[in-house]
Amino acid sequence: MATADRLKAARADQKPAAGETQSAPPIAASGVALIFEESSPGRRGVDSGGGADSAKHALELLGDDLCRTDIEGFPELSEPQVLRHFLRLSQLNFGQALQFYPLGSCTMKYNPVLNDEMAALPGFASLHPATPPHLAPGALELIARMEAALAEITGMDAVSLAPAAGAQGELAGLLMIRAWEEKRGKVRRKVIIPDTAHGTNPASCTLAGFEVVVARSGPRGYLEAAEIRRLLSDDVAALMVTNPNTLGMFEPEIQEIAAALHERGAMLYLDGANMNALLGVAKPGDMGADIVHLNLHKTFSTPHGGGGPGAGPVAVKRHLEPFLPHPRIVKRADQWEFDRDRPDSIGRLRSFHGNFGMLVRAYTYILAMGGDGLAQASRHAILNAAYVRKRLEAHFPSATREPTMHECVLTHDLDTRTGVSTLDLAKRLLDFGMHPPTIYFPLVVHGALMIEPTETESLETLESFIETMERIYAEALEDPAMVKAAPHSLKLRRIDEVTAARRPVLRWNAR
Amino acid sequence: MATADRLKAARADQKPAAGETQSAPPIAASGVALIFEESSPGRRGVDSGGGADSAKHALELLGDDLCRTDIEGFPELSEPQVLRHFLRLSQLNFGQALQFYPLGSCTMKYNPVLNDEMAALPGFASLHPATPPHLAPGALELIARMEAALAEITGMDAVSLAPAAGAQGELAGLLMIRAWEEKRGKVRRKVIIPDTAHGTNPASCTLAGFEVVVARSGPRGYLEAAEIRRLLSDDVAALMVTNPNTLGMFEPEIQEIAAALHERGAMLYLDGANMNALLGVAKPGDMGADIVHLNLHKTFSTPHGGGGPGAGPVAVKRHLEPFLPHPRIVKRADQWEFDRDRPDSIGRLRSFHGNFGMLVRAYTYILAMGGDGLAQASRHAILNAAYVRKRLEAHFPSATREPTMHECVLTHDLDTRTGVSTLDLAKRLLDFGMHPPTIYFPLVVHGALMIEPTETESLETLESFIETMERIYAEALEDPAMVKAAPHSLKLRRIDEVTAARRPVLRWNAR
Amino acid sequence: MRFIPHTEADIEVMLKTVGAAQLDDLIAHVPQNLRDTAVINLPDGRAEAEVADELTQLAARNPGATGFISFLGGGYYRHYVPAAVRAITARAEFATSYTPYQPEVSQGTTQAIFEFQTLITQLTALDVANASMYDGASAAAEAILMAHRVLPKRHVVAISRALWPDYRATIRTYLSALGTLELVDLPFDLATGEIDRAALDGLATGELLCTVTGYPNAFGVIEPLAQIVELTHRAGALAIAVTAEPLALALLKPPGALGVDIAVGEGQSFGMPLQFGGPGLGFLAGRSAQVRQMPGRLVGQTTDSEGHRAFCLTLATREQHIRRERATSNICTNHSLCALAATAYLSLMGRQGLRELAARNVELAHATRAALEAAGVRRRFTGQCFNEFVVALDAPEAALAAAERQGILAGISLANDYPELGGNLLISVTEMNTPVEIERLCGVLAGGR
Amino acid sequence: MRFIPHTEADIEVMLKTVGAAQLDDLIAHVPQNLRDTAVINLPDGRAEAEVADELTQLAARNPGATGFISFLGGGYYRHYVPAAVRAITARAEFATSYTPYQPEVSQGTTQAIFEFQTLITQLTALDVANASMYDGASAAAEAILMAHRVLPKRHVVAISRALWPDYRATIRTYLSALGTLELVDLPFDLATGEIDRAALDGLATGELLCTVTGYPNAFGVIEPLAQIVELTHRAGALAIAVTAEPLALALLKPPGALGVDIAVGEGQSFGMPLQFGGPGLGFLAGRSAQVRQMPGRLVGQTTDSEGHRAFCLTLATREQHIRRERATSNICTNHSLCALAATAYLSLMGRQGLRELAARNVELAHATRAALEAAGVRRRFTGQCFNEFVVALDAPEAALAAAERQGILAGISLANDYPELGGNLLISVTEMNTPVEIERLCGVLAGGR
Ligand SMILES: Cc1ncc(COP(=O)(O)O)c(C=O)c1O
Ligand SMILES: Cc1ncc(COP(=O)(O)O)c(C=O)c1O
Repeated sequence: MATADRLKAARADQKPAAGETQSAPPIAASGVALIFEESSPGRRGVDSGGGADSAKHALELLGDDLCRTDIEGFPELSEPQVLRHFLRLSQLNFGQALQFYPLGSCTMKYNPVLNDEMAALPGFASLHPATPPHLAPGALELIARMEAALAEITGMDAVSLAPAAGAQGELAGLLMIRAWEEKRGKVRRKVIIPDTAHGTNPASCTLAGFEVVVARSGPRGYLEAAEIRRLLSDDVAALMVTNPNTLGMFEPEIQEIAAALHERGAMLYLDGANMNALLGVAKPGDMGADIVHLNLHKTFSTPHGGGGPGAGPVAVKRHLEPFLPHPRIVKRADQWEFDRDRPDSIGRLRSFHGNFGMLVRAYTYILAMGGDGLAQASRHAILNAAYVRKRLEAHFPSATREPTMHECVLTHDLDTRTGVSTLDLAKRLLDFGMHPPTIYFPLVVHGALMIEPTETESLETLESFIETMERIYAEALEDPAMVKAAPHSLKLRRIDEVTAARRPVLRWNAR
Repeated sequence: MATADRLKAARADQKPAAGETQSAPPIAASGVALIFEESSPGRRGVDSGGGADSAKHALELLGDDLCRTDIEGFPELSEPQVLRHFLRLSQLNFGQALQFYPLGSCTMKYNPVLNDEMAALPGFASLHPATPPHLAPGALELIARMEAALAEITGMDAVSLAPAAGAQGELAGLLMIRAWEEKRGKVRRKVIIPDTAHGTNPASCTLAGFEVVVARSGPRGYLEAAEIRRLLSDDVAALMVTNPNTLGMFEPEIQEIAAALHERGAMLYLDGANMNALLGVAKPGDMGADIVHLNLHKTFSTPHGGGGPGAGPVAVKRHLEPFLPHPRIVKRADQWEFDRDRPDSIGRLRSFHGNFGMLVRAYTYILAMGGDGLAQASRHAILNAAYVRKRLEAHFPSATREPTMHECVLTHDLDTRTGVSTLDLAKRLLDFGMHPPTIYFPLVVHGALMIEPTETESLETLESFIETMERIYAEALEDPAMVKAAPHSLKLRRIDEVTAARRPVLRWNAR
Repeated sequence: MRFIPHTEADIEVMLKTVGAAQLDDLIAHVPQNLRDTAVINLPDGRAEAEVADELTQLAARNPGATGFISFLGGGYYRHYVPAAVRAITARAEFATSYTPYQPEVSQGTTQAIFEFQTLITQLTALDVANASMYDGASAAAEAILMAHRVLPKRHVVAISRALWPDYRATIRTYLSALGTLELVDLPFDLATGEIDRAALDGLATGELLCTVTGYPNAFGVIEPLAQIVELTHRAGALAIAVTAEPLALALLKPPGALGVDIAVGEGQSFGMPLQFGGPGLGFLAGRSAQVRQMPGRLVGQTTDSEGHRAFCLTLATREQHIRRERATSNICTNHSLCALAATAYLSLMGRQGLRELAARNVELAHATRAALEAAGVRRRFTGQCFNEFVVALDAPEAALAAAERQGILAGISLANDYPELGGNLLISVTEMNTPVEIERLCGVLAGGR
Repeated sequence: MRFIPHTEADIEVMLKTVGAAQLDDLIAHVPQNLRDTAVINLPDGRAEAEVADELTQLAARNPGATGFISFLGGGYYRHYVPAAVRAITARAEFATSYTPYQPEVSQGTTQAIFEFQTLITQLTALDVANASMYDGASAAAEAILMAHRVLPKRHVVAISRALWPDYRATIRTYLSALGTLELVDLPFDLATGEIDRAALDGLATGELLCTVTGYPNAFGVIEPLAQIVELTHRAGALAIAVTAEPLALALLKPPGALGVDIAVGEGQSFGMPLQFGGPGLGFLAGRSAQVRQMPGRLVGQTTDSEGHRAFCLTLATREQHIRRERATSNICTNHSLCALAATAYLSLMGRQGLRELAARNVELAHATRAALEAAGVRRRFTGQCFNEFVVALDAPEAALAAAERQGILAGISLANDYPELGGNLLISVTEMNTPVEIERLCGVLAGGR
């Protein structure tokens, strides 16, 4: 691009933001151009040792046939430009460290800074996965301690830290059920899943080759043992259930359900995404769970990172231990090693040893909290959710009258009264510097607002959220159009997601 | 404070920011309460080992007489609150990494990320200053290499890295002049300083016990040898001059001036704050300087930190070496040591060995740039300033018609034409996401705008600045009231600095 | 409790509001027997300094991390990570945000992903890339599932044996439960280290769903991808290329340009530390026509209500939130922050820098291979290599042990995974290896050959 | 040139605009002879990885940093720095901003400084604190100059000999040039380690400008500050207290409450790493009535034009920008980012935590002193101590060497600076020292006494 064009492109995306008063003219851009648009031929962000000579030599070594001559459209920027680009991009995000982020089912708790520093220690960060175990005893020891800690926390017998996220933990669990059954000679084809379940549960079932049978929640918002008994058959391999469920309710009949399942030779898979309610309160193992997965990026304070990386350890009862995925470590002659001799294992879910960097963070957190601290965490998480539920009940009643735990699902009548939807409420919250709750989930609640404040948020923050919700309710009655047009205070107005899907533009193209 | 009061206090500072349209009601706060206002009795940001028992025991050990019983008003917050508080505060700042920041005389160049990582290496960061030198040879080696590099860059013979900032370097230099003269038996009382000088120059003279004689810049903006000759007497100890001067001009007669000074037994102190123009272009040593100080936080890319810490090494010619401040290192038997036997030294300027952490950063930068890179840096800095000066000349003419170097000082006629002042222009620039130039300095230029773009800013950025300046010029003609009321787009409007000084409130007080 | 802000007074106020006398009243509805056994038997919480100390000690007990000269590769590669990458991913706004479900306050994440998608399409010369997968191995498995959605009637999956063992194992796991797909191993040519094209020819029938080829492969060999694609396409099947060392794509002909339908791989080389193998970054790219069969998230460009450009998650109908059991994948949380690291890394390296770095890897690896040959250490395969190659040793275990005693991790023995390559060692050479290190490697392997 | 963005094309466009043919035309006005000799003879620039490697090697050559059990203090103290402090000071918005001359885009910095000023007033029990000084030593010197502005007719400055040697040296340097002030050493009592009050009494005349007392002093002894202040005030002079270990102020009676007029000190203990001695943080606090005589920057509270609270630099008339040669100090760039670190640190420690940490230091130091005495190592002074104390050894150099051989930095010998304390060792014990370390110290010193 010629300089002038480049300059134009770089500014193309700049948007005049309004001044505070009507009389003030639009002011300059806050939008950040795409990295490709900030690029200029010949600009360098690194000084590489070899340089152009090296490149020529390599082409000779490999031969023209194998080689491309350019990476068309690839960015060309200086280091300061790259840094500025991404720092400015970062300023367009909300994050838990900066904003209240009560996203239900996501456990946006504080991520201690120390976690990241520990993961960055050269002894962990620079450790190649193929390092012989006797040269990495610290890493294997950490894995062993982490497995033991999660077993203790969940009341299960064995833990695999391999899965990269909750959904992969689900897959691992379901494949173990299948492998166990195959080992016994026959495979049941069905898995029961409640209608309130998170979408990954049915998706994982399909991936694992199971057919989903939907269980209806009872009128009081929980799963009744009767419903499970109704659905049980010799073709049902398991029930997959989140506890507390996605309404935030502890499943009161979970033990009865477990018994019913076991009686019919089926297993109980517990989705542990809501484990932040259960630390030191009730152990999945004690409920009768055969399998539970955890999301370290929820309960154990590893960062969400705008969508990962996370880690989704899976914990099982003794009978499933042989089926756990690779890798497994064993202690031999006082030394941890990888166990290659596991004929019943479901195999690998991914390369190497799991998201080790996330394990370091979560282990750091567990040491910091301790057994006592974890138990306190759940109790305070429950207190926060109960408080929000209670204080908001006038205009945002709970979807259930039963006690709830670390989150609450609220509903409202604004859509029928004023045409203001849950989405509008959510967008208006952004104007007040708060991230909205999870909305329209679980599917069974009309216009659901699923609020999970977490234990690391202060009473003052909750109060300010409550006050804001009340205020928006009042605004919706007074000036519904304004609320429907929210957000008003951000660099961008409401974003058109429909067009994005209708005419997908999924990459930048050089003009 | 009771909970309710606390909550109120926490929100007291929240300010409804306007929506984009007139009809949108004010939205919630972006202001951040004071840390004291976010505090709540009994809240903890650390888990301390000892706890309350430890505290009681210590009081017993020391006795009531020696001890206070509380730190009244001290903050009480959880770790997540503290982090959020300061991260949110950070969002209220502009910074070079994020914004164009052409602050003249300050050299707001890119601060490479690697610098900070190197300073944080445990081998540097955890090194106690009283460590025996034979257990810190790496640190002493770095000091030695840094001294050598700065000597080479400035063309001087010896360097002290002790001064904490430029102003302390000035003090060191002036004290060395005094010590040198005392050694020769008589002390001259005067130092000549040009009218364009930075305020620290005269202030340092006073601190060093000298009387300031002001030299007038010539009609073309530089210091004429004739003026110096006119002011020279046997009571003049030195001339203290910034080169390039604060108009951005290389002092063309500097060599003649140096000769004149030396002839009369006076010295040339060169303020090296503008060294970013001279790297590989002209060495102070070759100009005849006897002393030069550098600001590592300007020329050598260490962070400005919102006002320090910096480092202000001082470099001298051979005859002044014996007078350099403590500490000095010497190599004895192949090992670096601190030299305690320096009878002529002016003594200490501070404790320990200088701002070592800043030296690590600057040395990292020097290695990255190399001799060739530093020379390129100055040339590109000069190019950038020349380009801005040229492109803006229609409405913002340069204060001088002479060639300028790494910065340019511009003026304008808006105040007389429309009543829009330089300050108003500066505030309006903020609306466009740019930090203003240094304004009203040097004092000799009417309504000065002192622009130093630095070499790390791209042509695109300069273009966007130029365009914005032109736009503001047009706005000032069209709608001066709007410009005078700027900024319009920030969380705060223009800040009342007059009241701050008239009724000083310099600390928070518990109500 | 430094992470929990509640004071005694706060708790009192809150309990009163919710009508409880004490915290445990709030969990009274949880069955008593469960509560009775719920105590977590772990040591009490500790001060930050103590925790830091404990972890620092554990980290120090990994001499393999920093105390050795290393030639380990095999799917994870030692590359320099510029400090700016860390500064960017450390930003709390990036690290502590959730999946960008509210695009108005997630433009940082969504734009960065859009840039990531573009970079991957540029590197692979394909039309569309997704927002990331867990890693290269699971991305390879998902690519096969995607191929199956495109060609649902076919069922033979031909997988190169010269694909990394972990990748093949992962694919087996992912496909095991479906029961509908038949995995067939494609043997490699023992001389060249490339896929045995005759064997592939034999599989090229109407049942063939896809071929899965390493590019470069697990032996570091650059497969003749164009020919493999041709054979695959001749059978009407889809060609999947899998790259574990994506730096190679800066220099090699891109998969898309050679006709590959789906390119996947591991992005760890692009700005992620080794971290004992994770988190890394899976990437997956394909053709526009098949975008609705793609797994994983996608960010698309759109506008806000005033017409300004904006970015948001899109085509979510493929995902479990919408289609639940009919989703294209179960992946939800992916590796977004790693994709950000890669985006920052690639932006810093740039169009020239990345190619030069790739070239430097080639130079060093080829020089090492030549030096080893000169020292009498036989190269195992004739196929061309990027930054990794296999040598044949008489006593590889002894050689590895000897090297270790000299502070060198000389490579990865292939004996475990490839019995027929018992004496063979996979050696990876990157820009992190100095000429002196290479010399020392040659010395020890020539001695122990 | 990874830091310089100009491409060849950019340079061409720009040169054309400014009417130059090549870059060096822009410096043609610089005298030829200067340009001829201006080449910088340093090695060429290097890639980031190489630079990182070089610095990492230098850092590794400081075994004293991490390889030893340490009891070094003497003005810089080993304390744990919480990770959150680093995360805060690393924010580019804080680190890469200039002095907050434009308050509208500097509220982060100005509010943090306002908070810092408040914290320092709370710790010292004084009215006003400035935005920071370079370090404790230069702050002490500036405090004397401030006192001189308050009482311009007096000229005797009585400085405790039990003030850290570096501080006394710095004061001498700062005051040397003025020629108007007379420095008098206040001797210390060889038994207690406290200021010799009789000597002070002798100096308490109408010529006395101020007294300067360490609190605790260079021997770790907690001076009877109230009595010193009384003697000082009786002479109509100002009392200056100097604290190098500010953690002590969490537990000890604050200087302001004891009548001190100006309290200064070193803030390194509050969240700054040791860094071989810098940067640390000077602080300076005084009485409201004398605020216009204070050196350094001040941030004040004000409002914006709509009445919302805001903060800005204020009372700048004291500074060189305005008063040039009549400024209260020449300090310009101060230690703002260090003040931010201290603000973050103190906020984390909090009202209870800081006191508990201070108490822990007292406990450990007293326990160490007692254990040493039990092992036969005499304590040198009877005066009470905070976290540092002096012991008398027969052969201190031999003891230090023996300790070093056992991996212990046992303390700082006072022989260089105090000939009369030739056999004496200053031992600092903080929360970073474990009971095991203390035991080992006792073992080695008891052996080498
Ligand atoms: C209830 C539930 N189950 C499963 C998952 C999937 O976990 P992940 O996103 O870690 O794959 C989630 C995550 O949102 C969830 O909330
Ligand atoms: C010309 C000049 N001299 C001296 C100084 C003082 O340097 P410092 O702020 O590092 O003390 C400055 C800083 O702004 C300056 O611009």
